[in-house]
Amino acid sequence: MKLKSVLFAAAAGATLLATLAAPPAAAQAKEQFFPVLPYRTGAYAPNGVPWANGYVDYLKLINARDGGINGVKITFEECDTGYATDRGVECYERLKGKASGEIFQPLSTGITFALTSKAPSDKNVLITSGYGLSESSDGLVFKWNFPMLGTYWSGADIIMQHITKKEGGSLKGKKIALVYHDSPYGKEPIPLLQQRAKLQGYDLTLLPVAAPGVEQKATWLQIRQLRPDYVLLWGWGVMNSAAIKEAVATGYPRERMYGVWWSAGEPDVKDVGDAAKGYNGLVAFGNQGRVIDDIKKYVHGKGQGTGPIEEVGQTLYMRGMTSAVLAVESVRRAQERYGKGKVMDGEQIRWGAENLALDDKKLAALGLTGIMKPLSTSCTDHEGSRSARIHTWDGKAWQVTSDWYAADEAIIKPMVKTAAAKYASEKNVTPRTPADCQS
Amino acid sequence: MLYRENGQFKTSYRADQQIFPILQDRLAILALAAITLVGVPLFASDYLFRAILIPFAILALAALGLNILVGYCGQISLGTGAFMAVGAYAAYNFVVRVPGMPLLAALLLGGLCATAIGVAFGIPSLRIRGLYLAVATLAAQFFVEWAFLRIKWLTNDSTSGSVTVGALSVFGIPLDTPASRYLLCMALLVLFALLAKNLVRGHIGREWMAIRDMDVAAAVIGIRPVYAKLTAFAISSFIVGVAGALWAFVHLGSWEPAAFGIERSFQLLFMIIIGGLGSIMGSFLGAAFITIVPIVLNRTLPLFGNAFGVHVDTALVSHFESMLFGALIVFFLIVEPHGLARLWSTAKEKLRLWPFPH
Amino acid sequence: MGFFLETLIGGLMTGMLYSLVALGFVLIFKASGVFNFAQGSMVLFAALAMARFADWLPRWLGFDNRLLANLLAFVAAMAVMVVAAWLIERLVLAKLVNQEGITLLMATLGISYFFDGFGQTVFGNDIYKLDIGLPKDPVFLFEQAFQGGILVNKEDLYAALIAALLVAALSLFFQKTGTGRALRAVADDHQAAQSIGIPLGRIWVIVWTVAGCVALVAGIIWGSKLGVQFSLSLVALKALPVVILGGLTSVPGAILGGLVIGVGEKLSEVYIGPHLGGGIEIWFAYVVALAFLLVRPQGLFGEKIIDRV
Amino acid sequence: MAARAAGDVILEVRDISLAFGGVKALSGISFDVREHEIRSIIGPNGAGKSSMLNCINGVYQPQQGAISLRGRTFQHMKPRQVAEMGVARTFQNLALFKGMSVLDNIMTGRNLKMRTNLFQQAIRWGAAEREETSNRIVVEKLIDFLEIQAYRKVPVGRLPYGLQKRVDLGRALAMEPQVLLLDEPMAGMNLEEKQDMSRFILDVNDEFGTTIVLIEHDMAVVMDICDRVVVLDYGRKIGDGTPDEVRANPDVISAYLGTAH
Repeated sequence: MKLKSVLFAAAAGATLLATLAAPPAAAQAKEQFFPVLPYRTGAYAPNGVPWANGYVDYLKLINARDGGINGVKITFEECDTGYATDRGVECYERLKGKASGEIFQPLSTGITFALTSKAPSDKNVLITSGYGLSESSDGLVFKWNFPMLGTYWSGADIIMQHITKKEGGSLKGKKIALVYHDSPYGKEPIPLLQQRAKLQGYDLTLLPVAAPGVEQKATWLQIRQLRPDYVLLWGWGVMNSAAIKEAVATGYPRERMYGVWWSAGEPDVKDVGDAAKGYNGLVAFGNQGRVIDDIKKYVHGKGQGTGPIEEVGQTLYMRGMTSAVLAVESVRRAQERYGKGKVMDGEQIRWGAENLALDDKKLAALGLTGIMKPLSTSCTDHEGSRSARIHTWDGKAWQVTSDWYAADEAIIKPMVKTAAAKYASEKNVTPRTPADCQS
Repeated sequence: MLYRENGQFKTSYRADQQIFPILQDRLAILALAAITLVGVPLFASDYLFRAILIPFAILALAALGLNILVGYCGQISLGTGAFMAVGAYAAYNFVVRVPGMPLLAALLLGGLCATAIGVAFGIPSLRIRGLYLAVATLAAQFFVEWAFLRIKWLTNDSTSGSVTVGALSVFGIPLDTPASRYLLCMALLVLFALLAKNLVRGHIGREWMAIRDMDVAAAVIGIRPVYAKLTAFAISSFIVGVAGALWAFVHLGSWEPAAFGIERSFQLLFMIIIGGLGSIMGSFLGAAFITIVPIVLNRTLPLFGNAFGVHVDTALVSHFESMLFGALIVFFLIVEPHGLARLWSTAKEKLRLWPFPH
Repeated sequence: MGFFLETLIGGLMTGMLYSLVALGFVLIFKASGVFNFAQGSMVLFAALAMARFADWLPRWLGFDNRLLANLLAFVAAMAVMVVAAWLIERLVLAKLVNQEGITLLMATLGISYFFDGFGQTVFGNDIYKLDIGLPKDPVFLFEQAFQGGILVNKEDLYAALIAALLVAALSLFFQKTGTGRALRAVADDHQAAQSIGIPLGRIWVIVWTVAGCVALVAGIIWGSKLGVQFSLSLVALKALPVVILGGLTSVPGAILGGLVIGVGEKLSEVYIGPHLGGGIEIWFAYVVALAFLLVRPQGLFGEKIIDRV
Repeated sequence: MAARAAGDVILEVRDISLAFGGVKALSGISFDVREHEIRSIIGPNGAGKSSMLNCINGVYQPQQGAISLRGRTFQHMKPRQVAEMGVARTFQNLALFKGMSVLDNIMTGRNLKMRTNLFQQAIRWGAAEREETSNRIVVEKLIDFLEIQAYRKVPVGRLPYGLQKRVDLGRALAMEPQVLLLDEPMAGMNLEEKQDMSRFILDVNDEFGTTIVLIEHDMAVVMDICDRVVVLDYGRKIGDGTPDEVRANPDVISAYLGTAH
């Protein structure tokens, strides 16, 4: 009897193994596969979910509205990373076999680090819009990384520009405090802020908050004692709302707080409500445009919406949607060179991503006017566009309260060069020369 | 009929003391070795290697180390992730700071550093028992995680605290294909499993188990608790450290302290519970189980969902996963405290009698 | 000076919450010898239940009154926790009677994973607002004595008060009532307790219910502070050093330990932290507890263990 | 029972006092044990018999008094030292290693005799293997002696009580002790098992020439097999001498025998 069950178990196990060993189904003709690495679970789910919904909705839109990219249908599959590096790697390994060359957007600096060393050999493109390694904007070293629409260094730089402007041009002797998520993500902006501190003569205080960032009382007591002129917030998930609440509790003026784009979304303020009024954050795109209506019409209208419809147009949703735009457009661009209506492979997509030229005309055609700034990548610059605005929470919604800023190349470029060089030597990567860019 | 040991008489104690006293087992294990080391590399797909086989091999190694401490010596540790992290970052430092440091040497040195830390955090076990110790080991977990985030020197001044390693090679053979990496991990796994097996069936192993089962009696017959416990901590964290280094170098290639968080510690603990405490075999089974189940769920659940017209999204899958694990842990603790390993041996018992029960 | 006092007070108020959660650990450990690792997940689970019911009930029953909603939600969540406690006793503890502590600890690890998965499947995994009307704005004391005055976070103050009340109530319940005495009897010796006719099963259900209630209150407090979301399950980790510091079996130990750790980690973060680069809160408490255990393996008030052979 | 040639003192306990918190377990106990004799400690429950052994073993540290073993005197002893000086011990309520087989339990008794280091054991080839085998031979002899050949590979947990007691004895004998402390070796045995056990004890005493200190409840057995008796009551020594002397001692009668009958 027991033997039977054991044998049965063995058999079951064998079949399972068989299913695993079976090579993942290769993409059919005329289908471009897009892997999706969201996190709808874990401590960061509240922020991960809207991003993922925006990403997926746009892919759905392209199929529903345009019937794919020049007729090439889009297929996609999700694999939940839970914001954990190793699960991210596992998901990457699982999905990468599905097509010859894909675009991965892990939405996690940690996972990005891990994939950066794998993507090149697998010929997979890594688009990290608004996160990832700041130095990876140097396309000569990071052939397969595309930190489009601004890295953390660009973000930090823009915030500092804005603050400088508010202070009438000089930050000499001012006190700036950075409250950051104690992880590679949170640490990314530090070098730039230090660099600018040297140039502008403000003094910078670093206040790390242990992940996930629920306990910040001590941090904010220090801030209360220090009385900095501005507090920069580099948090993610619960850490953001916790920080704002502590700020309320210690009576630090929200008007003097500036969050990176990951710290200035709806989930961060929605359950703080009025108390968060005056809190500022970066935003890299607008939320009014034809594409929004299209998504409501073609996707949610047909009951295909991934999340609740109210979410469409929210900050993190838009970040996800624009990330999808970048992915789709990279493929479209590649098709322009390698044949419209064909399925693109890794090398081709990479070329597309490296030669993006989204001018106002193209953006208008895509219904992205007022949402995205024009963006054009090259093999020396994988970032494309490094501009953003400040928006402010009025207790109900985010209101844009500044014009567009562009990050200061003069400061960032050299930092990128040195950092990229260090990376190249560590991983013994031989940088491309501008000459062999056209390969 | 096939699986009979009668007729196989042991003529020497030595013969009786070998790892697999039964002929069929020896043959089976040889066959298995042949398959894993020769067959698999020939036929497995890249995906199979990188998503399943390599993680399995490395985690099995870590579980093996943890099992020595928890399963054999009875000293529960919730800080395994920390020791893996030490192994990984130590190995990394040796590689970047010592020019021309060979990979294997770096791995082993990483292991040695883990040993040092392990022993340091093992010292409380001489005063603290059971649950108190379990909680105390969390100190290691959190402290080490913090240290690698904060102390720049340990991460070679990388601004972000996360580090990467370049191309790997062993004895001049580049590890560029998944197969080669898999072989490296497997080779190490087999090697350490063999050494560990020898230890646990040698007298140090008996001393560990004596401490685990009845420490006072053990002391009375002349076993030094200090020595037994600290050796257990040392050897355990050495193996765990090497596993950590492998995880970082071979599997991730680029990592941050979060890769060795408390979740990892729990995961390994689950592996040895499900696999079987105090069993080398168990470490393997447990690791296999915990690496494979989530993937199976991810692949099958949505299909089931569609079959019944329910949309199963990724969130539901991973929630279900943690539910399942939770339930399984409890199930095993209640029904089969010795885990899969025991099920395995009962299966063999049955097989001996088959096809004539009793 | 003023700053020191602020930190101290802040620490005490946080500490009070730790004490509350620690008490959950201690009660369960005394009564069933289980080191309940699932405490944190219970906090999350209870908070989720509360938040969601407060949101759902008005819609189902069609009324609009925050207070009423909260009250009903509290009752509903409580009921859920009772059921959970009962199930845990039936399906897990009853099957693991007289097992070693480590086994039980691992079992609760399993339970906690189950709670996390189940809770989020049923109640969702977004961030939920839980408003029980705690004031958020700070108050300033002794403004004349210290420049800037001493800041006290009202919300924390109320939270600490609630926690203190519950702690007091539980201690009383444990010391005075008949059930409390029965609990202590069980704690001292299972067999003996059974032999004089104390039904172990029921006692365990009761303790786990109490622990569930503690979790619920802690969940509400933290939930209204941080919003109800997954991370709540991690706050309980901070109560672990409290428990080993205070001694697994001691109610006063839990309370005192909580305050000590609360104050200790805040002071350390503020005064030592900057020199070590900050963020030391997370391990400092553990190291303190560990160092202390080396001197007194049974914790502040725990009983000394004598080997009998 | 023929009185054996009593040798010179091998173990002497002088003025031992032990207390847990306020509770006095032992107060001012002194007695000696001669080489090759069977010495027994008797007394009602809670008289402090086991505590006495625990002091000799170094499990408890007495607050005052000294123990001299084969000429060397100690205030505090570590269990390890005691073991190295050839004192073995069985336990009142079995302290076997539940998770291990009979063979391994007894092999563990050989741990002091095994000298190979970790690395030799890890590789196992050569020295470690030889050592393992040589000790295995000794253990197998004991297994034959105790007539438990059939149970070699059985986990001790599965054995009946009587056999477990034998394994306990076997583990102690594996240490090849000069002095063997037996803590109620016959507690909870039926008559037959008791007789077996007595036989084993006597054989050990004869064949291996082991000195035996025996704690026992069962007066009958004690009086039969042992040479001299110490009587404890509430941590005090109330009698010491040959079985007959002790039988005659009025304190003993009132304190112990009185209650026994």
